[in-house]
Amino acid sequence: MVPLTGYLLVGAFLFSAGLYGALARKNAIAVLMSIELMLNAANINLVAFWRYGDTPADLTGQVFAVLIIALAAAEAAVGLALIISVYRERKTVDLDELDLLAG
Amino acid sequence: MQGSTWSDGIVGLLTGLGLPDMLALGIAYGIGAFILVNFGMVSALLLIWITRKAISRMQDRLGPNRLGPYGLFQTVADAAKLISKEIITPSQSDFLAYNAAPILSVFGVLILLAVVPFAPGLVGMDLNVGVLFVVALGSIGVMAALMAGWGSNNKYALLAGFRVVAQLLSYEIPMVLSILTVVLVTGTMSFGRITEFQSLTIGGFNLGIGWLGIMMPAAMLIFFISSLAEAELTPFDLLEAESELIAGFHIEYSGMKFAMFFLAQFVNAWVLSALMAVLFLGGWQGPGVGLPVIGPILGLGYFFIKSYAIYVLQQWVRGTFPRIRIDQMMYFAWKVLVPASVALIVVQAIVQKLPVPDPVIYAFIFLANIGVIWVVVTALQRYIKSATMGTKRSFEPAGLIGTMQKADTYAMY
Amino acid sequence: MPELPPLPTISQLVFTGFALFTCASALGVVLARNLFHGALALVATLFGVAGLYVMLEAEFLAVSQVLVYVGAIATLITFAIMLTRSMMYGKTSPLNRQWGKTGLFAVMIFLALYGFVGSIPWADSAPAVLADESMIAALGVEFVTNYVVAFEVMGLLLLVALVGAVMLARDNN
Amino acid sequence: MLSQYAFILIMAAIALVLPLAAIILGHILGPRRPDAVKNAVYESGVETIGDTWVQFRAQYYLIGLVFVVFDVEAIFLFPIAIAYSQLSLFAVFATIFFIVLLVIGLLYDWRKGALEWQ
Repeated sequence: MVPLTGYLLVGAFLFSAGLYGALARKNAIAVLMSIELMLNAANINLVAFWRYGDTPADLTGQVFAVLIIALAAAEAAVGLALIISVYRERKTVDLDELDLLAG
Repeated sequence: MQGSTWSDGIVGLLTGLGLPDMLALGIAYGIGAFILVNFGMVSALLLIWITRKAISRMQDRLGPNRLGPYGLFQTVADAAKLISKEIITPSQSDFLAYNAAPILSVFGVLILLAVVPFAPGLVGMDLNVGVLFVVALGSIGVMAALMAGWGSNNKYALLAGFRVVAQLLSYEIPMVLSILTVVLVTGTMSFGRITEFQSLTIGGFNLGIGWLGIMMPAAMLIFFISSLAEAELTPFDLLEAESELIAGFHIEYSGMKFAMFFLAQFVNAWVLSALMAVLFLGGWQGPGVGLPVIGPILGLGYFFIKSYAIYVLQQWVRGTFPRIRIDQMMYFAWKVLVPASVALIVVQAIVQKLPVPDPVIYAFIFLANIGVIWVVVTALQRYIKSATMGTKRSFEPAGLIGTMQKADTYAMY
Repeated sequence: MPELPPLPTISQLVFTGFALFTCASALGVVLARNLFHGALALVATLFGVAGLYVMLEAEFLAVSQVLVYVGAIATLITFAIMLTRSMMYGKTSPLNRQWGKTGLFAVMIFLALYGFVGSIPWADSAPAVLADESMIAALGVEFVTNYVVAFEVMGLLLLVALVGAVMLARDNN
Repeated sequence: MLSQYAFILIMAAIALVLPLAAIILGHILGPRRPDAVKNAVYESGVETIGDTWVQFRAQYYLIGLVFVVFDVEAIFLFPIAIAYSQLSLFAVFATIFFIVLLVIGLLYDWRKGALEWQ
C-alpha cells in the first residue's frame, strides 16, 4: 500500500511547479498551463483524502474533483478566448508588454 | 474479477508450476496483451486487402490478384517493401513531435483493443468505464495528428493536421451522445454487460437477438456516420484531400513511419466497426451462444462476422459517396447530428421514467428514433434542395435570375 | 545488524513510476522554452495524474481526466498556441524579470509543504472500497441530489463559457 | 480493480514498444542516403517561403470551444445515465434542465454563426 504522504507530495510538487510557472513565465498561454497544473494538484489532494479518509462511501471528494475538472475546462476555454482576442488587438501575448492599465 | 475469463486458465497452469500468484497473473496478462497487440497489427494486413478488393470491385476492377490466393499476400509484400524503404527525416522537423506522432497514433488505436469483447469471457479487460475509456483514449489520435502536422514543419501538413482535429472533435460529440443513449438504456458502461443486455431469452434458450440497433436505429445511424468521420473515410476524407492538401498530415513521413499512420487508420476503422457491433448489434450475441461448449466459439464467429460486415459497409460507403466540403462537414456535425442525438437523449430520459412496463418503454424509444430520423431526413431534403437551387442560380445569367417560373423544376435536375 | 527496509510492493513501484513521470513532465511544462513542447509535457503530466487516480481507485475520474484534459483542454491550448503565433517567442527568454525570486519562493513553498506533510502521521493504509460500477452510479446520484445546486451552476457556467468565449474569439470582420 | 488496470498498463507498454520496434527495424533495414534536396520540406516542388506557422483562422478554436463544453457535459451525464433507474423525478428534471442549458448555448452559437464555416 502506498502511504498517503506519497500522493500529497506529488500534489505539493505539482502545485509549486505550477506556482513558479504562473509567476515567472512571460507568455500568457504558459501561465494558463501552469494554472492547470495547480488545479490538478488540488484535485490529487481531494481524491487522495477521499480514498484515505474514514468513509470512502461518501463521495464528496470525487464529486468536487469532477466539478474542478469541469471548472478547469470552462476556465481554459474563456481564458484562451481572452488571450486570442487580446492577441488580435495587441499582436502579442507577452504579459510583460501587456500594460493596458499602465497608461 | 467477475466471471471466468481467458486469463484464469493460464494463471491456473502457472500457479500449478509453483509460481507465486502475482507473477503468474503478470505473465498471463503479458501473454494476453502481446497476442492482442499483435492481432491488431496483423489484422491491418487483412483489412487493407479487404478494402482494396471491395473498392476495386465497386470500380469495376479486379484489385490485387497476383500474390497468393485472391491476391491475399499482396499486403504482406507491401509491408515487406515498406520496411526496407529509406526513412527520410525532413530537415528542421521537430525531433520529439515528429518521431513520437506515428507511435502514438498506433498506440491510441491498439490500446482500444483491450476492452473489445470478442466472445463470452474473451475480452482483454472488461473495465467498468469501458465506454468512456474508448472515447477518452481516442483523443490520443487527435494529439498525434497535431504533433505530426506541427512536427513536420510543413504548411500542408499543419493545415491538414488542423482539419483532422476540427473534424475529429466535431464528430466525437455525436458519437459520445449516441453512446450515451445506449448507456441510458442498459445502465452500464462495461462492454461485457452491454453485450449481455442484448440477449433475448425465450423459454430458457438464448436467441441473442435483442440488439439495441433494432430498438434505436437513429442512434445507430448517428454512431455509424460519426464512426465514418472518426475513421477519416471518404465522405469525410477532406483532411487528406489529395487535390488540396496533397496527402494529409503525414506528407513528410516515409517508410515505416508512414506505414504506422496507415496501419492506425485501418485498424481504427475496424475497431469502430467492432464497437458498433458491440453497442448496437449485440457483439457476440446470436442464436445459441448460451450453449455450454460451442457457445463461446459461436460467439467469436458472430462477433467477427458482424464487425467485418460493418467494415465492408464502411468501405462500400467510401466507394460510393463524393467528398463533402468543410462547411458541410461542420454543418452536418453540429446542426444535424448533435441536435438529433440531444433530442434522442431527452426523449429517452422522459420515456424511461414513465410508469409503464419495459416493452412499452422500448416501443416508445423505437418510435422516438423513427421520429428523429424522419425529421432529419425532411430537414436535409430541404437543405439539399436550397443548396442545389443556389448552385443552379449562380450558373445562370444574371438577367435570368428572378424570372424563373418554377424553381422546383430546377431542383429536380 | 540494522534491519533492512521491506521490499517495495508492486503497487509502490508503479506509484513511484507514475509520480516521477508526473513531476518530471510538470517541470517540463514550466521550463520548456518551446511552448508546443510545454503543451506536450502538459499532456504527459495529465496522463500521469490520471494514472494516480487509477491507483487511488477512482477510475471514473481517471477517464474523465483523460477525456476532458487531454482530449479537449490540451487541444484548445495547442490551437491557441498556433493562433497567437506563440512559437515566435522562442528566441527571447521565456521568463520574466522576477523569475529568480519566484523560483526561490516556489522552492520555499514546496519545502514548507514537504515539512508539513512529513510532520503529520497520515494514515498508511486506506479502508477497503468497493470500486465497481455502483460507485460510479453513486457519483451520478450525488450530482442530482446532494450537489444538485453545484451541478446546475456548473451547467450555467458552461453556458456562460459557451456564449462568452464565442463572443470573444469570433473573427469580427 | 487494480489488477484490471495492470493489464491495461502491460498492454500500453507493449502497444508502445511494438510500433517503436517496427520503426527501428525500418531504420536498420532501409538504406540511408540523405541529401539536402531529399530532406527539404515538400511543397509541390517549390521552395518554402516564410514560416510554417501561418496564422490560422479562429474558427478552429471555436470548434474546440464548443467541443470542450459538450465533453464536460458528457462526463456529468454518463454517471447519471448509469444511475438512471434509481433517480427520482426531481433528479430527472434537474438533468433535463442541465441539458437544456447547454442546448441554449448551442442555439446561441448557431444564431451567432459560430458554427458556420465562413
